[in-house]
Amino acid sequence: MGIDAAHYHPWKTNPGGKLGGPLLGAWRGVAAVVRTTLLQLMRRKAYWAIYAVGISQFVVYWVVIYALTQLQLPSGTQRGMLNTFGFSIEAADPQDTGYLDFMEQQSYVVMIMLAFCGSLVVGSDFREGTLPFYLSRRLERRHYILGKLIALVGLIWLFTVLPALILFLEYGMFTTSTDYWRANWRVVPSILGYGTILGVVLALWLAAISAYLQKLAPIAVVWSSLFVLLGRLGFMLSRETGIREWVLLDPWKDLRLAGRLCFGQFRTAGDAQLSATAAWILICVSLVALLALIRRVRAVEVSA
Amino acid sequence: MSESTELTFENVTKFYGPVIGVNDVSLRVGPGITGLLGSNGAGKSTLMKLASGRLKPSLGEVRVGPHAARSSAAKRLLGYCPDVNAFYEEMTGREFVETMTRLYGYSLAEARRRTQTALERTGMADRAERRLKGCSHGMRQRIKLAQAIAHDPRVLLLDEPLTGIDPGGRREINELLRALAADGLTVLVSSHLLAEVEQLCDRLVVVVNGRILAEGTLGELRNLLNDEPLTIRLESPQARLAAALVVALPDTTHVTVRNDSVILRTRNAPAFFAELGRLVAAHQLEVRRLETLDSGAEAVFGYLQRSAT
Amino acid sequence: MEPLVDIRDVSFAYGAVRALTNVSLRLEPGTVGIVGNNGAGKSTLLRILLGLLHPTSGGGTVLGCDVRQSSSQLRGLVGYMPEAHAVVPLLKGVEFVALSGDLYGMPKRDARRRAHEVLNYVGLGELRYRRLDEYSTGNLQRLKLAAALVHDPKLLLLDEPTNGLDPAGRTAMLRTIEDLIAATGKSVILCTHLLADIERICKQVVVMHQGTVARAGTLDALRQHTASRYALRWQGPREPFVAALQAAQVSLDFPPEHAAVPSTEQHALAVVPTGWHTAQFFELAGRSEAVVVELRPEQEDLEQLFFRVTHGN
Amino acid sequence: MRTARAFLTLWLLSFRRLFWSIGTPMLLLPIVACIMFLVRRNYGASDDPVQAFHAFSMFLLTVFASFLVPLCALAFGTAGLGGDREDRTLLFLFIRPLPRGLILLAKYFAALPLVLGFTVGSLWIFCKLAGAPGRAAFDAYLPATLYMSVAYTSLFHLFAALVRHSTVAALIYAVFMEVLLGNVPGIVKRVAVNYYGRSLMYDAGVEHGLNAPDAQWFDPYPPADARTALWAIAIGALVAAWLVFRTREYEEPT
Repeated sequence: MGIDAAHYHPWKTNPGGKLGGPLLGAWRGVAAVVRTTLLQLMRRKAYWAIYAVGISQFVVYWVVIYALTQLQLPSGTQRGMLNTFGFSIEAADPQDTGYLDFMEQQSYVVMIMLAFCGSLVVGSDFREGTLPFYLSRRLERRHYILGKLIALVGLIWLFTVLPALILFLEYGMFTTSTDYWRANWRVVPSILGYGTILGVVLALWLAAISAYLQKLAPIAVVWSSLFVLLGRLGFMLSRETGIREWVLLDPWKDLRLAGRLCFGQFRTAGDAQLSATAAWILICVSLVALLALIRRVRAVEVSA
Repeated sequence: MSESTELTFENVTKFYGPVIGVNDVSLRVGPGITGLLGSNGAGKSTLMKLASGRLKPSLGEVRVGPHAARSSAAKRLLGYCPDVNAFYEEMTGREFVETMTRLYGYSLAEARRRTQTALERTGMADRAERRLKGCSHGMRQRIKLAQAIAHDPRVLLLDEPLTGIDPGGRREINELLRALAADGLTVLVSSHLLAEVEQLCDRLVVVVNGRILAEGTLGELRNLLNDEPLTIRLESPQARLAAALVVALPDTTHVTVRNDSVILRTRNAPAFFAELGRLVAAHQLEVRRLETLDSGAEAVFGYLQRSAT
Repeated sequence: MEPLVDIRDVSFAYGAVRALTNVSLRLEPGTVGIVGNNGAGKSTLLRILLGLLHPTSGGGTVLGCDVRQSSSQLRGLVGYMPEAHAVVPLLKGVEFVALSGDLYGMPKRDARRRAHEVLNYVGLGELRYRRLDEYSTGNLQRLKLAAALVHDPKLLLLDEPTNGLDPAGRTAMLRTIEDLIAATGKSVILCTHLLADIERICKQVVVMHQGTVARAGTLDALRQHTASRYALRWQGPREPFVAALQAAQVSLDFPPEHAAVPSTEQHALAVVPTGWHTAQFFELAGRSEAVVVELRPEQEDLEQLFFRVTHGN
Repeated sequence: MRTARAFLTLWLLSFRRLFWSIGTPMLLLPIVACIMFLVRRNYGASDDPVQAFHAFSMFLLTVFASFLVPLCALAFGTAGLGGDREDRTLLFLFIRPLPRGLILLAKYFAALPLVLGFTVGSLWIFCKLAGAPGRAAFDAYLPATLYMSVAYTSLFHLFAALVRHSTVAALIYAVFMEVLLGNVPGIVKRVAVNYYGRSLMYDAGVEHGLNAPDAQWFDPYPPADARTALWAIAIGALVAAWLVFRTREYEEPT
């Protein structure tokens, strides 16, 4: 046996360890794409720098919640501080917007990070001929797209949903009874809902843009135009013309309104009216992005 | 035909940080085709980059004719066909060669004329209107060659020009290089495909671990190996007789007979072959096949490599 | 025995560009080399055999799987080593090979275990924990071979496996492939411009030309056999020996001459008259102060075969 | 003579490649968005000319100066030299008889007209569309636009000469230095090119009716000093890039 070590060994399958059938095999492929994509990102130092920026905000919220539940401050001060961060002092007040505010603020960091990772995660597959490698295994187009999207959504959740849920747990733990969790259980599906909207929409848009533009500079130009320029223009238009609908030009605003739809909380009544339109805008643009992405992947399969 | 220009390395050493790429190399490359042989990482590419003036030697001097390799005067005398497969992809082959030629400062008409000539010589004249992005590997290699010869250089450097070329293309490029060498050009071809270098080159330079191990014609290199034992196979219906004859020769060792063939080793190949000729003629031995099992550039290279380490 | 490949009248066009025209091919299990100039349709054929592209017309089977329908099942039986760089940046060697296994549908742990095994086999044992960015060309080629072997396929499709390798790397790669064939009886389809590789490894050859199969069959059957031709190499002066041979009715053919340096060695192709005794070569050489150092009955090699088929000479 | 012709060829080559690069259509997207905004908003129809000038100036300050100008420089500034580095085509230039300093200058002067063309051109279009307030605004803000464009272009060329992934570096710089630090109150914002440009714009705009900014939030630099600072950035960065590019070896060991 020792002499034999250098020779080729056929694959001796463990019980149940064969190549999966079409369904199982494809699922394993998708999981591998997801794992690999996340791994690639985490090997980049720039990613950790951005994650550190993102998580610093989480630390602030953590400290605030800790301080407010533990310290005996004069009640006026405490109430004021809590309100600044969107939490209320009464354990069971359903008007908490702290989690929502937190996720909204996190999404700025998410946007910057996505601008950087689009060319690595999707663009380079197209630019350097890695896509044919994926597709020459037992992966179909749809599995590749699905895998990349899941990875991107997971990445976005690492910045938003996960820390928000941790904050929710923290709040409940420090109030020493389970009342907080019981009274506010609706927060959890709301966080998940907002996270899903944020994840799916951003992932689809980024994947489509990166598949066509591939390199960092053009991706950054388009991405920042979408999320910075349109926001500023929409804001000025709505303020100067007095027509509120103009704010919907801003994808951030749309995402935020859709998020508030999940939480059922709006700053103003106007926001509540706009939120359904905002959701429809997101759905339509995302569908266009998905179709564009599929088209692009198909083109590579035939030509490369 | 203008006068010949030599490429000279004088005690050249090149470091990349702590890594040594080329270690105290002195070399003169004159007209004709010289092959630069070495395995990956032996320093071939570094020598090419030094000769083309893209790198500055850490120690020593590289000259093209009388000029330092990094001077503009040297670059006018030099044509370079790089190994990287990179282009301005959106251009057509003709545009690319023409632009590259104009960077020597030719007028538009002159650059056009030279481009046309270069494309004709590389067999691309009728296919040069295609965008480089859509060109096959072989076509791209020829375009690279065309941009290297369009300004009539006196020294031509080719870094792995035959990698990935199909058999038809290989034949044509070899013919072109021979024609250029016949015009008195100094041509330096780096390669690790030994069989081709053997066919193409007048002289060989073998690089190992950043140093020059040997240089000369293939024959000269082979003569260097005369001290090395050589394995020879002789096929004959009278194999036993043949074996008995060669065993008697002074430098023969390890004679084995299997069916119709005799395999033997000799320590002195020239003497062996001369004696063998006489014996065969004298005994009217029928020889179906006589060959050296470990000759050819590949074997020479292998020997040199082994003796270096 | 089930044929390895059995396709009939397969055509493929990229838009208006026809890449393959009515290709019919039947190959037995074993080793097959595909040769052809660029644009002859080799890579299109490979992609059709792999089920990546569906033929515009025609069809057939590979390893008994229909190339039009069961492409997922087919790719589970075939290991493909692409020509392109095609690695995932920032991964380590073993992760890349395990990823390949995952993508073939292997269970995750099996893929990981198997990745170590095949990496050892192709000789990358010590490099497996390094990042792919640090791999040399030769090691990348071995890595891609490992990635194609990971799920123990019945058939290996190798596209230019020795491209860019130095002699040592090339020999090692060819040895690995030979060993693999000998030890496991896997079938291999090898696609390369280096005809010597095919001659060394493959029993069957497919010569492609302008989108069609110009010849297909075993190499021995395709070779043109010519008796009474010898390749001759000698040391010593050229003229007297040549004259002596010509006087003895031997017609000589010289390979293209090198430009400058006169060599001490000469070689020629000799066509001998009937009743020739090979000892005469040595006799004539001895008289003209030449020493014969090589004498080989000339056999058509793959390169000559290729040019005869594609250029008609 | 031959060198001059070669230089012109390289300049033309670089200019053409940049002009037809993907950056051009991508930049048209935000510009078209701004044009649509201005058409919809139509400052010229406003009753109060001073108020209209102020509103239009705010558009130029928040959208044009602090977003569009850096974006234009980003799209063309690193792409010329950095693109050649990333695509490994730089070697084709290094083997021609052109001094390295001239290669850098050719790249720089190829990018500069494009950046200026896009910034000045879009400023001109915006001012035309704005009507009455635009006429005064163009003359008032043109110098600041020119200064900023040149300074950014030089800076991004320095990035391209220094680091391999110059686009990443430029983007990080643009996001963190220009957007984040450029907009925080206090003295920190002096690291941003943008700050000096906007100081000049405030100085030029106030006499036409732009409200002076809240000094707590944005304390403008004196115009003469701001001009000096922008000149210093432009020339300093270019000289640094020139020095780096001349001596550096853009090769990796194989």
